[in-house]
Amino acid sequence: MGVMTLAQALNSALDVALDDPRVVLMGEDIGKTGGVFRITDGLQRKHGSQRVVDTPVAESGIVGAAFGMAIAGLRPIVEIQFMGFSYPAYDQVISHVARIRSRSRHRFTAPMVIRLPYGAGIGASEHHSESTEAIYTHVPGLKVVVASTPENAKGLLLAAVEDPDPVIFLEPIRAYRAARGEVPDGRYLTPIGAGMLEQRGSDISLISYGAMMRETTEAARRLAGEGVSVEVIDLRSLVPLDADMVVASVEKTGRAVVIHEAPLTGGYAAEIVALIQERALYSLRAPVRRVTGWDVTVPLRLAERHYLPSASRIMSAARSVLET
Amino acid sequence: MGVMTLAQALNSALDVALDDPRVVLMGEDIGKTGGVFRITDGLQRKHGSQRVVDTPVAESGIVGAAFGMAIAGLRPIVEIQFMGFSYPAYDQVISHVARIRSRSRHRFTAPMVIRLPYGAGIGASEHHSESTEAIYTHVPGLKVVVASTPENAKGLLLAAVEDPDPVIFLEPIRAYRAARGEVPDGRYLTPIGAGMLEQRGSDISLISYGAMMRETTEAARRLAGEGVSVEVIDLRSLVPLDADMVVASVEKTGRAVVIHEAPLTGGYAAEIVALIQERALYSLRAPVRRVTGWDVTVPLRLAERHYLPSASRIMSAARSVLET
Amino acid sequence: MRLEPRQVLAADGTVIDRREPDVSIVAARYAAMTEARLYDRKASALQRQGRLATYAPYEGQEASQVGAVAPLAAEDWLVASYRDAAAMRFHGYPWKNLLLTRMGDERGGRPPEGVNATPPSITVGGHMIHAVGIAWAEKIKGTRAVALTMFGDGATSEGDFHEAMNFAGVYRTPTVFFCQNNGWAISMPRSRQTASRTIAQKAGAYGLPGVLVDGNDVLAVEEVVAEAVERARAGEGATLIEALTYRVRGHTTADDHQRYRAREEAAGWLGKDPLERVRLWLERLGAWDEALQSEIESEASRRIEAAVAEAEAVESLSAGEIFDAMYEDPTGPLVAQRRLAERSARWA
Amino acid sequence: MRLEPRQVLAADGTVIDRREPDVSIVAARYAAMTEARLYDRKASALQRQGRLATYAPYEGQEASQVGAVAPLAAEDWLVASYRDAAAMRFHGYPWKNLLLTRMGDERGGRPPEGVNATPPSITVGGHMIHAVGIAWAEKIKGTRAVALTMFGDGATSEGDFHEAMNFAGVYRTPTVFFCQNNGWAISMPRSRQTASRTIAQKAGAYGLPGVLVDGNDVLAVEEVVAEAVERARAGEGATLIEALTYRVRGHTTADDHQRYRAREEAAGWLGKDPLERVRLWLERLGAWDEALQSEIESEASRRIEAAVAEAEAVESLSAGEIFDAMYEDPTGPLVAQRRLAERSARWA
Ligand SMILES: Cc1ncc(C[n+]2csc(CCOP(=O)(O)OP(=O)(O)O)c2C)c(N)n1
Ligand SMILES: Cc1ncc(C[n+]2csc(CCOP(=O)(O)OP(=O)(O)O)c2C)c(N)n1
Ligand SMILES: [Mg+2]
Ligand SMILES: [Mg+2]
Repeated sequence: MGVMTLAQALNSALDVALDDPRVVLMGEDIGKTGGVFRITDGLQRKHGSQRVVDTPVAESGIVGAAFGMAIAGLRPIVEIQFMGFSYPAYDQVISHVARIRSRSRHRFTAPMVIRLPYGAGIGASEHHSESTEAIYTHVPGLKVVVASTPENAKGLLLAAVEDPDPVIFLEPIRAYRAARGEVPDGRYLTPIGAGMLEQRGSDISLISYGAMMRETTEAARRLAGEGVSVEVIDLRSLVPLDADMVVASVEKTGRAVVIHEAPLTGGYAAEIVALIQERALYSLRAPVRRVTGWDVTVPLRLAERHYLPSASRIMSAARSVLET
Repeated sequence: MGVMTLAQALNSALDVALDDPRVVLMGEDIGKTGGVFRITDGLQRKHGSQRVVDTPVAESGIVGAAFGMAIAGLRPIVEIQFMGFSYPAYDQVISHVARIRSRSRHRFTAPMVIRLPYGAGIGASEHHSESTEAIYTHVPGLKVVVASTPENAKGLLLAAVEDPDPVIFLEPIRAYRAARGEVPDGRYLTPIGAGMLEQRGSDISLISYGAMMRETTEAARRLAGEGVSVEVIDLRSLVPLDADMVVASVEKTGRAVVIHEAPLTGGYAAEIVALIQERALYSLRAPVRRVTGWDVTVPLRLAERHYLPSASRIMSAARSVLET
Repeated sequence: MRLEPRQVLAADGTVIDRREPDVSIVAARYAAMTEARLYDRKASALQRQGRLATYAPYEGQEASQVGAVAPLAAEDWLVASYRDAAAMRFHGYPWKNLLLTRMGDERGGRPPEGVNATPPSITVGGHMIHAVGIAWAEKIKGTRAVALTMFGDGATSEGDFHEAMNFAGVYRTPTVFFCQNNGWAISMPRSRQTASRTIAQKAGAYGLPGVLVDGNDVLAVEEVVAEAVERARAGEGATLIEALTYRVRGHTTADDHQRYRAREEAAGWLGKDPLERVRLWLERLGAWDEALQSEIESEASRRIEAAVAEAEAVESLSAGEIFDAMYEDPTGPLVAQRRLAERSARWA
Repeated sequence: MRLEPRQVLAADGTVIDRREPDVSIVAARYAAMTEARLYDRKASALQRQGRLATYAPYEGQEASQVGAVAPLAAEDWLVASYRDAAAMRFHGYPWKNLLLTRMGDERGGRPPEGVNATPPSITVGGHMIHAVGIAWAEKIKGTRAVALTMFGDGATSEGDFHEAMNFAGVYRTPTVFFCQNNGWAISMPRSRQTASRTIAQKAGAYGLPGVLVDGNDVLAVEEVVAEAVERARAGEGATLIEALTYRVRGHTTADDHQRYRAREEAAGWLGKDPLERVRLWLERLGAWDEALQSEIESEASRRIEAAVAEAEAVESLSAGEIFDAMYEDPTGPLVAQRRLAERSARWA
């Protein structure tokens, strides 16, 4: 047990994962530099360059080769430097990684993890602030999880590595160093498919995941100051989704706001709203609101603050839901 | 005016579009063979191999080169043989085509059309039955339209070619020859962004697009036989969406079913449900139901019928909505 | 690079410039190619009868397919495409499975345990890098297995070909890249696919050797593949082989090749038939006669017919079963959807 | 292919094996390279002060960048990357715009009308095919314009490099592929990026000529690019140029290159400084002295400082303006979202 940043927790998870001789890490610059975000820091020195492999700049190649390794019995963990650079590999993911089990009726499988640092808020260049989880959550055969705290980052990553199916693993860039917390030593698993009830409340449900948990809990804190009893859910696993937790919460509160930083149209919040509407319509006392990024390319540094949902945008959505 | 299949209507649209010297057609096997579905039949002979260009097997290259042409003032129309082969070009679409206008603040634009034959139901091989519109509707900067009849196929395609922004143009494979109807001669535009109220009714709204319009109108017909007054909407344009038409319809009927053949989770129906819920919650007399493909890889020929939503699945969803 | 393709047997069945091959091996290859051809015809016929969905005939490419896999050991991997049924079959992937896939049953994609061959790739290009990853894994695991991947001339235009070749070069993976240049990618002639003179020379871009071979000469194909496999096993890395052959039929049973190519072109290639030259050689040695031919054919037909019967006896996937192979354990929504699907199926 | 890179000026400022260059041209290139270096230092300093977000320094690559665009006419296109600020500037893309982008303002991506240069590509690999499409369009339109694209050694590993080169070969588009092989792709040395001996030789895979040039020799770079541009204009198609140079600093201002490379390596390359050899040559001809140096530097600094001042005077995009450039006419949801965003901005 020790206090770590989210980045350190991931490093610790990878270190533990490498105890399994089937695990291989692959990615651009993950060796000597330890990756753009230093998540693999020191791992190549410790486990050797056959297990922690620096690759050419070729995302499709990285994912495709890792997929081949997985078929042949290894457990590759791929790092793509930023979610915005994962698109060249999209064909490999949707056409092969997600499908080899169904294509071969279980004879071949792709137990592999694709790590994608994601999200805006660090004033990065174009393509470095993407939050396109919706292009993965729609693909049958994939699991999609999103870390939000050091503790669940490590537990979810270790669970992803053990999972017999491919897992898209989203890491919130702006929480890498900002999020700090106690992290157990050694191996432990945070179950994939289980949401986390962060906070119990009875007036309204705030539902989010990943980097937006910070603004969400901040909004919850401030709303509590106004006397509102807020329930907060960190989904953690988008596919499979802990639908029962979401539905139970809204059945209790009758009001909800769903928050993510991806653009509104076709974002994952739409799925959550559709679910609530299907299973808890009669409990709803007001329309569920979505607080999301806008339907624009994420702005560069100087206008980025206009894009990301803020605690106050969440609060004002919550207030309007509470008032109806 | 003449009766045409949907495939012929598209051929006619492309022929008309080629009157504009800026228009260039590109794709695999679109020349002498006229494409896998013969949509470009005869066009290379008529307009020459500089304007109707057969390409190597390289989807990213096709879209990327077309994008360069668009920047330099041409109006390329790309054919990808099947939607399932568009993924290698996804990076070009999301990272460049959709963004050059925002990246350059209008200095450079990508007025181009990417034609994607889509959908199941013809017993094709793996990857040939995809309906992954959701990975395009979520991308800011793109427009996404779906043809459903010979008439709107031609009108929408000509509107897409004239559009100053990039348009993803979905063509329902199983309607190519099955759908027949009157098609005006020459040039006419079906507006992008406007839905089509196929049928007025007051008890329930059935909302769909593309190939599923057939099952949807069939279900409507049969429900009418049971005395139900059904309103039917063909969205035609997914982005931008005719939200007002959808909302007005549900405000009137209070009940709705949204239908598409793409998998459920994160499909475009979720966006429609979220929209209805946001703007017409208090009109809803029952939960909106989604009738969609399942969250599985589209099965091959022998089990395909278990996948595609049928008129009777739509009817039973409608009945359950009507009964609540 | 040599621009003359490697040959052992000329089209007229004479041996070129080397010691005579081993009769029993040649006879075995002849039998395999004969079975391959019969399967190809059978499958095409089944398709015409509506018993298969579409089919991609490989007539004319039997030597490439049989020769490519002949040097492989059982533990070696084959990562092939939609047109490589014969290669797959002779690496142990049953005709029955190949038929099932073509009928439209996903269980075709599940070869028996121990057969190291992935289901045929339907997308063009994406599978070559899998053979790099598989070979790399075998290297990491310390086995001696190699991976051979088969693809067409058109596939070399995809970006994934490039990334696969480059990775193979950088990591010296034990991979054999086997390109069947059959002159066409659907309607696109090889000359318009790329401006490089040969496909083989593309190997130079990755520091790998490229080899040109007469793809209608089963002995030559077998020889160059055996060399590449040996190189790979010895830890010397990958090889790109370009087998020059010809797609005698349409791209698939749905394709009308007369729209884009002249009849005469095919005629020229028919004279280079991969079976005929072997037959001639065997005959000259007294190792072939009509009786033997009938025997080979009836043996092969028996196997093929048995496979057809077996495949057609399989009951197609039920509504519920389409949910069964998405994850090791079906997720909650899949369980619920399965129930719905089963209910609709009962009503339908 | 020649394996010796083309050179005009050796590192010691002596002319290799040919007639002496034109002094006025050399002096102009020297001035441009000096301005380039000053900008690079200024931008790095601004970044340290937090006035730019990140910055990708090109120190050591000035000759490649200045030489690459020198032969281009105004109507020719430049399709370059994040590290090519100097090349872009000398093709007419203002320092101000380059600074704005680095400050994090999308208006940097809008060069003045008439400047045929696309905004710097941030993704690695995807932009090369754009230069193929642009050049192709110019060919279709019947202009004489060509497109030059700049990219790094790492970018050649992406599948899009392959597809771009292949299309250029097949359609003979007037494209110049200019690779700055600066030895590194972030922490990956060139030797691990690909097993091919040179990048230039990759051209052979596409039936295109590949040229190796001393990328620190501005005159040699200019010469090979001029030849490639002429070839392209004459309808003879594309060329791949590999300019051998060196990234003296870290990958970006956020990168600590001492984690992965030895100091000594850089030291060797510093002796091949692209500016110094030109200065030596000019000095020997009496065309350089300290006074001239000061004059060049103060002129350049004046322009750079003016650009910084102008860029910093731009007010950043308002909440409403981020909705303004998604489509020619904003869609309904964007209009509604814009209203919400403006309201939140007022509250914040
Ligand atoms: C990614 C992708 N793009 C396009 C197709 C459609 N397609 C199927 S086969 C083929 C031609 C392939 O030609 P080649 O590689 O020469 O193989 P051959 O069919 O001649 O054996 C094309 C374009 C596909 N299956 N996958
Ligand atoms: C598609 C993509 N993958 C990864 C990155 C991250 N990245 C930025 S620059 C770079 C290295 C590129 O090296 P090289 O092409 O040699 O250019 P250089 O930086 O040396 O100028 C990488 C991996 C990216 N920007 N885009
Ligand atoms: Mg071929
Ligand atoms: Mg470099």
